[in-house]
Amino acid sequence: MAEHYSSFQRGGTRWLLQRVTAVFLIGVLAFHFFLLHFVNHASEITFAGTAVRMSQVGYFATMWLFLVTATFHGVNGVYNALINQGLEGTRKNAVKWLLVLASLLLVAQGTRVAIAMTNLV
Amino acid sequence: MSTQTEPESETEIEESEAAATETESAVESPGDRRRREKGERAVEEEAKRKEAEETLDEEDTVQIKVFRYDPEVEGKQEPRFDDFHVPFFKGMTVLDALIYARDTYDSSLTFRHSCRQAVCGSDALFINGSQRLACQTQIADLDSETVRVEPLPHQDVVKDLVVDMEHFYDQMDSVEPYFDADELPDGDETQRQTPENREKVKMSTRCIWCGACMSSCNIAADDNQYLGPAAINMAYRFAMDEREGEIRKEDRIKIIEQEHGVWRCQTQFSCTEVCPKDIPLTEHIQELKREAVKSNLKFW
Amino acid sequence: MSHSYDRGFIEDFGRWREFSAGMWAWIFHKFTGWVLIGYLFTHIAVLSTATASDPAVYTDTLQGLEALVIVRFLEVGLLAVAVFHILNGVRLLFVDLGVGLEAQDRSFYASLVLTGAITVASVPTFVGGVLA
Amino acid sequence: MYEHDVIVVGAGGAGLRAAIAAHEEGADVALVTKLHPVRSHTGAAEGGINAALHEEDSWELHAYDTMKGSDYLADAPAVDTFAQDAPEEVINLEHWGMPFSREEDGTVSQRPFGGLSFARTTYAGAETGHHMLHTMYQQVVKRGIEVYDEWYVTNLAVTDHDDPEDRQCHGVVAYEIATGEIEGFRANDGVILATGGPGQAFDHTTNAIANTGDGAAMAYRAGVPMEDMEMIQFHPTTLPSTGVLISEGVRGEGGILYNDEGERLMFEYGYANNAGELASRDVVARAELTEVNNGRGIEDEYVDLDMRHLGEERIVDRLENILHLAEDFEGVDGLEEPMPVKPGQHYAMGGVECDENGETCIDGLYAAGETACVSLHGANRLGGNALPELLVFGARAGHHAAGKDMKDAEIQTGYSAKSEDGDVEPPVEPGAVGASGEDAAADGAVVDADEVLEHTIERERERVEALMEGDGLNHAEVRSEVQKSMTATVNVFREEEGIKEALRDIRRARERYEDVSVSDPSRTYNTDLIHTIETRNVLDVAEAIALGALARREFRGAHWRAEYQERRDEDWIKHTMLAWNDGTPELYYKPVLLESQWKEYEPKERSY
Ligand SMILES: Cc1cc2nc3c(=O)[nH]c(=O)nc-3n(C[C@H](O)[C@H](O)[C@H](O)COP(=O)(O)OP(=O)(O)OC[C@H]3O[C@@H](n4cnc5c(N)ncnc54)[C@H](O)[C@@H]3O)c2cc1C
Ligand code: HEM
Ligand code: SF4
Ligand code: F3S
Ligand code: FES
Repeated sequence: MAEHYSSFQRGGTRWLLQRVTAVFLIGVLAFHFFLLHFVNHASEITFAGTAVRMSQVGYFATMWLFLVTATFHGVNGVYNALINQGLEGTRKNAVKWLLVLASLLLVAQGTRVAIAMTNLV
Repeated sequence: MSTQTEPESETEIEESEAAATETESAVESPGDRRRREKGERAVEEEAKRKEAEETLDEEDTVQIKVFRYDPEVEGKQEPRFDDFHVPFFKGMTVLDALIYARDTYDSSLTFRHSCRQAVCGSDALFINGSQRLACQTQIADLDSETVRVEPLPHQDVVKDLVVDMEHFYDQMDSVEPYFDADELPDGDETQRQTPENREKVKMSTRCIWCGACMSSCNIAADDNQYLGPAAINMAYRFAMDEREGEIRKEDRIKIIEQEHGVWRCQTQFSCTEVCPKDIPLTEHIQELKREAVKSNLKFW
Repeated sequence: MSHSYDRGFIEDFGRWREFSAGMWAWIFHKFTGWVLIGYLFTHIAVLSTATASDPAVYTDTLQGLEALVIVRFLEVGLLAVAVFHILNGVRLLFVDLGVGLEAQDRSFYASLVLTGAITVASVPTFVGGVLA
Repeated sequence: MYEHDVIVVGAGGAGLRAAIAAHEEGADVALVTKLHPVRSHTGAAEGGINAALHEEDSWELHAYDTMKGSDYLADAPAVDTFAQDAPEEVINLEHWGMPFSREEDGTVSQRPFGGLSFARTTYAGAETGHHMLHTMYQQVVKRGIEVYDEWYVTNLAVTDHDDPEDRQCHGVVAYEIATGEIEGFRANDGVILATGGPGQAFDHTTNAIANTGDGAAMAYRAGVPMEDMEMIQFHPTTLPSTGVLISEGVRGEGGILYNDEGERLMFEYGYANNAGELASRDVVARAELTEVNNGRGIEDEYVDLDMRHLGEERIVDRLENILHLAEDFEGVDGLEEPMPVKPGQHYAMGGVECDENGETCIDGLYAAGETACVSLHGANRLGGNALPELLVFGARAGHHAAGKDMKDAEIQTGYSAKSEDGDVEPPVEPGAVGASGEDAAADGAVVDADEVLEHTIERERERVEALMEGDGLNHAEVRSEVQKSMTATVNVFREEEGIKEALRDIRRARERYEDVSVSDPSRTYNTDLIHTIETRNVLDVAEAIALGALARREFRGAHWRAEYQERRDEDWIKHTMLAWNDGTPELYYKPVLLESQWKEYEPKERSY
C-alpha cells in the first residue's frame, strides 16, 4: 500500500476538496445571506446582536467552519486559476506559499474576531 | 501494341512525329510553337475564367472568404483574406467550394483533404467562427451570405489553411494510445468483451484525430502542455476497455492524472460541441476525474 | 507551438463573439469566485472592528457602512455574484457527477435567469432601509 | 538519405499490417506515407471483414465463395492462402484491441454478407475500416515503428536492367510536403507498395481524393506488369454530389429504388424480378444507369432510394449513420425525402501483379492491398473481402520482405509468365508521349544501390524543377477531363467505341500534360505540385484500365461489354496483363490458376 500512497497525486485531492467544500458552502452561504440580510437586516446589526448569535456553540462552530471552508475553497480556487493561467516553477511555489500564508492569516484573524464576538472572553 | 513488334511501333511514332514537325517547322520551330500555344492558351484561360466569374449569377453563387498566408511567397507573408465566388449547387459543402476555387481560380490555395466523408479528419477548419470539417459542412446550413474559412485557431499556420498538427499528435502519443492487455488468451482464441462494455467505449473509439476539439478549448490554448480533450478521450477509450485489465487501467489513470492532465479541464464543453463525431468528450473527461479520485481514495 | 500565427484581431479580441455557453459559464464563475474571495478578506477586515475594546466601534462601523447608498448597491451586486456562483456551482457539481450533461448549456442560461430574478426581487430588502 | 531494412510506402490497412509484420521479424522498418496514417482511406470502409472463424464454417467454404464471386478469374493459390490466413489475422486484430461488435456471450459478432454461404463477416458497427485502421496504427505506435508522414513518394529506385525481371529495387525517392525537400530512402531488404486504389481515374467514386493509384503507376513504369486492370467494381448507391457511399444495408433493410416516374424500377422493368433491390451490385448499378439512359433518371442523373416507409424508429435504430451521411453530404433528410443515388466507382480488383508473398517480378519490390493484384478478387470482389486481404497479404509481404522463411509462391510473375500475345487495336498509340524510356534508362549502367538512388533522386529533382519552372496548364483541367471521359465510357456499361473514345481522350490528355506546370511557387506545403504529379499517375492508370477493357471481349463479373453479352470461358479464363515496356505498353495474357496445392475449382455459372 505504501508505494501506492506515495504516488498519490495532490491534484485529485484538491479537486475533490474543492467540490466537497462547495457542497458545504451552498448550505451555509445561503443560510448566512438569508439570516443577515433578510431575517436580520444588515443595517440593524449591532455588536450585541452578533454576540448573542455567536455565543451559541452550534452557530459559532458553523460560522468558524464557514470561514475555514470558504477560505480553502476560495484560495484554492484562485490557486487553480493561476495554475491554469500557466503559472509554473518558482513563481508557482512562491504564489502557493503566499496564498497559504494569506489563508492562515485570514483564518487566524477570523478566529480572533469570532472569539471576540462571543461573550466568552 | 503487343501484336506489333517493338521496333515497328517505335518507328511509327518517330514517323508521325517527324511528319508533324516537318509541316510546322516551315513556319516556326517546335519550341516557338509550344511557347506561342502556351501564351495563347494563357490568354484564353484568363478570358474563360473572367467569363466564368462574370456569368455567375449573384443568386446561385456563394462567396467564400479564405485566409491566405505563405511564409515564403512575397505578397502572402502578410496574412490576408481572399474572396472567391463559387457557383452553388444543392448539397454543396464548404470543401466542394474550396476545391472549386482552387481548381478554377487559384491552384496555390492550400488545404488538407482526402476522404470527403468525415472519416479521415484532414479538413477541420475554422468556418464562420466554429471548428468544423469542411467536407461535413453544408453551405446551405450555414445560413450566411459569405463563408469565412480560416485555419484552426491556436495552432501554428504552415500555409493558407494548413496548420501544424505535430503538437496534437504528440499529445495523442503521450497517453500511450495503444491497446495493451494485462494478459491475452492463446493464439487462436479471441478475448471476451461484453456488449455493454463495448457500448461504453464505443463513442470514444470514433475519434478521427481532426484536432477540432483541441483547437476549440480555451485551456489548451493557454496551456500548451495540457493533454487536451482528444488525448484524454483516447486514454478513456483504453482505460474503460475491460479487456485491458486492472493493472493497465491503474497506469492509465496515472497518466491522465498528471499535472497537465484531466484536472486542467474546466468543463467548458466547447470540445464536445465541435466534435464532428459527436463524442461526449466532457463526459469522458469528467468520468476519468471521478475514476482518478476513486482510485486514490481506495488507498486511504 | 505555444501560439498560433498571430491573426491579430480575430485571435485576440474577436474570439469572444464565438464563445459558447460553457465558456461564458467558466468566465462568469471565475469572476464571481474572485469577487467572493476578495469580499471574504474585506469582510473579515471589517468585522475585525469587533476586536476593539469598545463594542460600539463594531456597531458604528457596520451601521455607518450600511447607511451609505453605495454600500447597499454593492451588496445587491454581491448577492448577484454569490447567487450566480452558487447556482452555477451547483451546475458544475452536477457536471462533475456526470449528471445532465446534455443540458449544460440550458442549465447555464437557467442560472443566469434565476440570478437575475433573485437579485431583482431582493432589491427592496437591500436598498429599502436607506432610500425609505 | 534515410536508410531502413524495409520501406513500406503507404500507411492504410495494408501498409500498416506489412510494417508490423516486418517489425515482428525484427526488421528495421519505416512507413513513408503522403497522408498521416489515420487519414488513409481504409478508414472509410463500413461493412466488415470476412473470416471463417466459426466452428461450423471453414476456410474451404470461404475460398469457394471467393472463387465463385470472382467469376473464376482469381488464382486459386491466392484464394486458398487468403481464406486460410484470414481467421488468424482477424484474431490478431482482436488481440490488438479492435472494438468489434459483440454477442451477448462476449464473442465477436458475425453477420451475413452478399455472396457468402455463411455469416462470416466480422464488423465494428458501420465503421469497421475506421477501427481496423486505428487499431493497427496504435500497434505501430506501440512498436515504435518510424513513420514519415506527409512524405510523398514520387518514384522507385530501381536498377535499369533491360529485362524488368533482372531489375532490383533499392528504395524510393520521396518529397517532404511540408518543406519541399526531396530525399532518398534506401531499403536494404525491400520496398512494399501499399498505396491503395485508383479511384481518382473516375470522376464519380467512393474513393478518397488521395487515391490516385500512385503505387500502381510507379511500379508499372518501373517494369512490373499490371493485371486485370479492367476489373473495376461500381457501387450502385452513392450520393450524386460527392460519391459518398450509402451502404447496402439500406436496401437490406427494405429500401426501394424509384425512377423519375415514381416506378419501382427493379421490378417495373424486370432487371431483377426475384431479388429486386437486393440483386448483386453490378446488376443494380446497370439497372440504374439504364433508367437514366432511357430518360427516366431524375434530373437525368440519378434515381431515388427511399427508406421512409421503414419508419423513423427502425431507421434510427439500424441506419442512423446513413441519416447523417445523407444530411451532411447531400443536404437531404432521409426521414423526410428519398435519397438520390447513382452508381460510383468503388474498388479496383486489378493492380500491380504480385504473388502470394506479395513479391513482384522486380527483386525487392512488393505490393499489397488494393494497389496489388495477387489475383484474389478476379472479376468481382465480394463485400468484406478487401479488408482481410489487406491483413493477409500485407502481413505476408511484410514477413517475406523481412526475410522470414516462407514457402515458395505458386503464382508466377513477370513477363516470362506470359502464355499468349495480346490482340487489341487501340485507336491511338498508348503510353508515354515521345516514349524513350524516360522512366528507366534501360542500359544496365546503373545497378549499384547508392548509385541507383542518387540517380533517381537527381531525376526527381529535375522533374520537380521543371514542373515548378514552367508556365503552363493547370493539371486540374487535364485530370478532370480524363475522369469525365472514364466515367462516361469505361463505366458500368462499356462499348468498344466508348472505350476507344476514352483512349483518345487519354492520349490528348497525355499530350496536354506535357505542358502542365505548377503555378504555386512555394516550397512550403505545395499541394499544387503534389496533385500535378498525381495526375500523371492517374493518366497511366486510367489508360491501363481502358486498355484492359478494350482487350477483354466478354462479359465477366464487373466487366460488361455491349458487344459480348456472355462469359466466354473457353477463351477468356486468363488475366489481361499490361507491361509498360519503357513507355510503349504491351498487352499480353497469363493463365488463371484454378488449381492450388489444396484444391481445384471448376467454373460454374455465377448465380445467387
Ligand atoms: C467507402 C468504402 C467502403 C468500403 N467498405 C469495405 C468493406 O466493408 N469491407 C471491405 O472488405 N472492404 C471495403 N472497402 C474496400 C477497402 O476499404 C479498400 O480496398 C482498402 O481499405 C484499401 O486499403 P489500402 O491499405 O490498400 O489503401 P489505403 O487505405 O487507401 O491507403 C493508401 C495509403 O497509401 C498512401 N499513399 C498513396 N500514395 C502515396 C505516395 N505516392 N507516397 C506515399 N504514400 C502514398 C496513403 O497516404 C495511404 O496511407 C471499402 C472501400 C470504400 C472506398
Ligand atoms: C456557496 C456555494 C459555492 C459553491 C457551490 C461553489 C462552487 C464552486 C466550484 C464547483 C468551483 C470550482 C470550479 C472549477 O474548478 O471548475 C468554485 C470555484 C471557486 N469558488 Fe466557489 N462555490 C461556492 C462558494 C464560494 C465562496 C463563498 C467563495 C469565496 C470565498 C468562492 C470562491 C471561489 C473561487 C475563488 C473559485 C475559483 C474560481 C476560478 O476558477 O477562478 N466560492 N466554486
Ligand atoms: S475527439 Fe472529436 S474533435 Fe477531437 S480530434 Fe477526435 S474527432 Fe476530432
Ligand atoms: S473545451 Fe476544454 S476545458 Fe474541458 S470540457 Fe473541453 S477540454
Ligand atoms: S475530407 Fe476527410 S474528414 Fe473531411
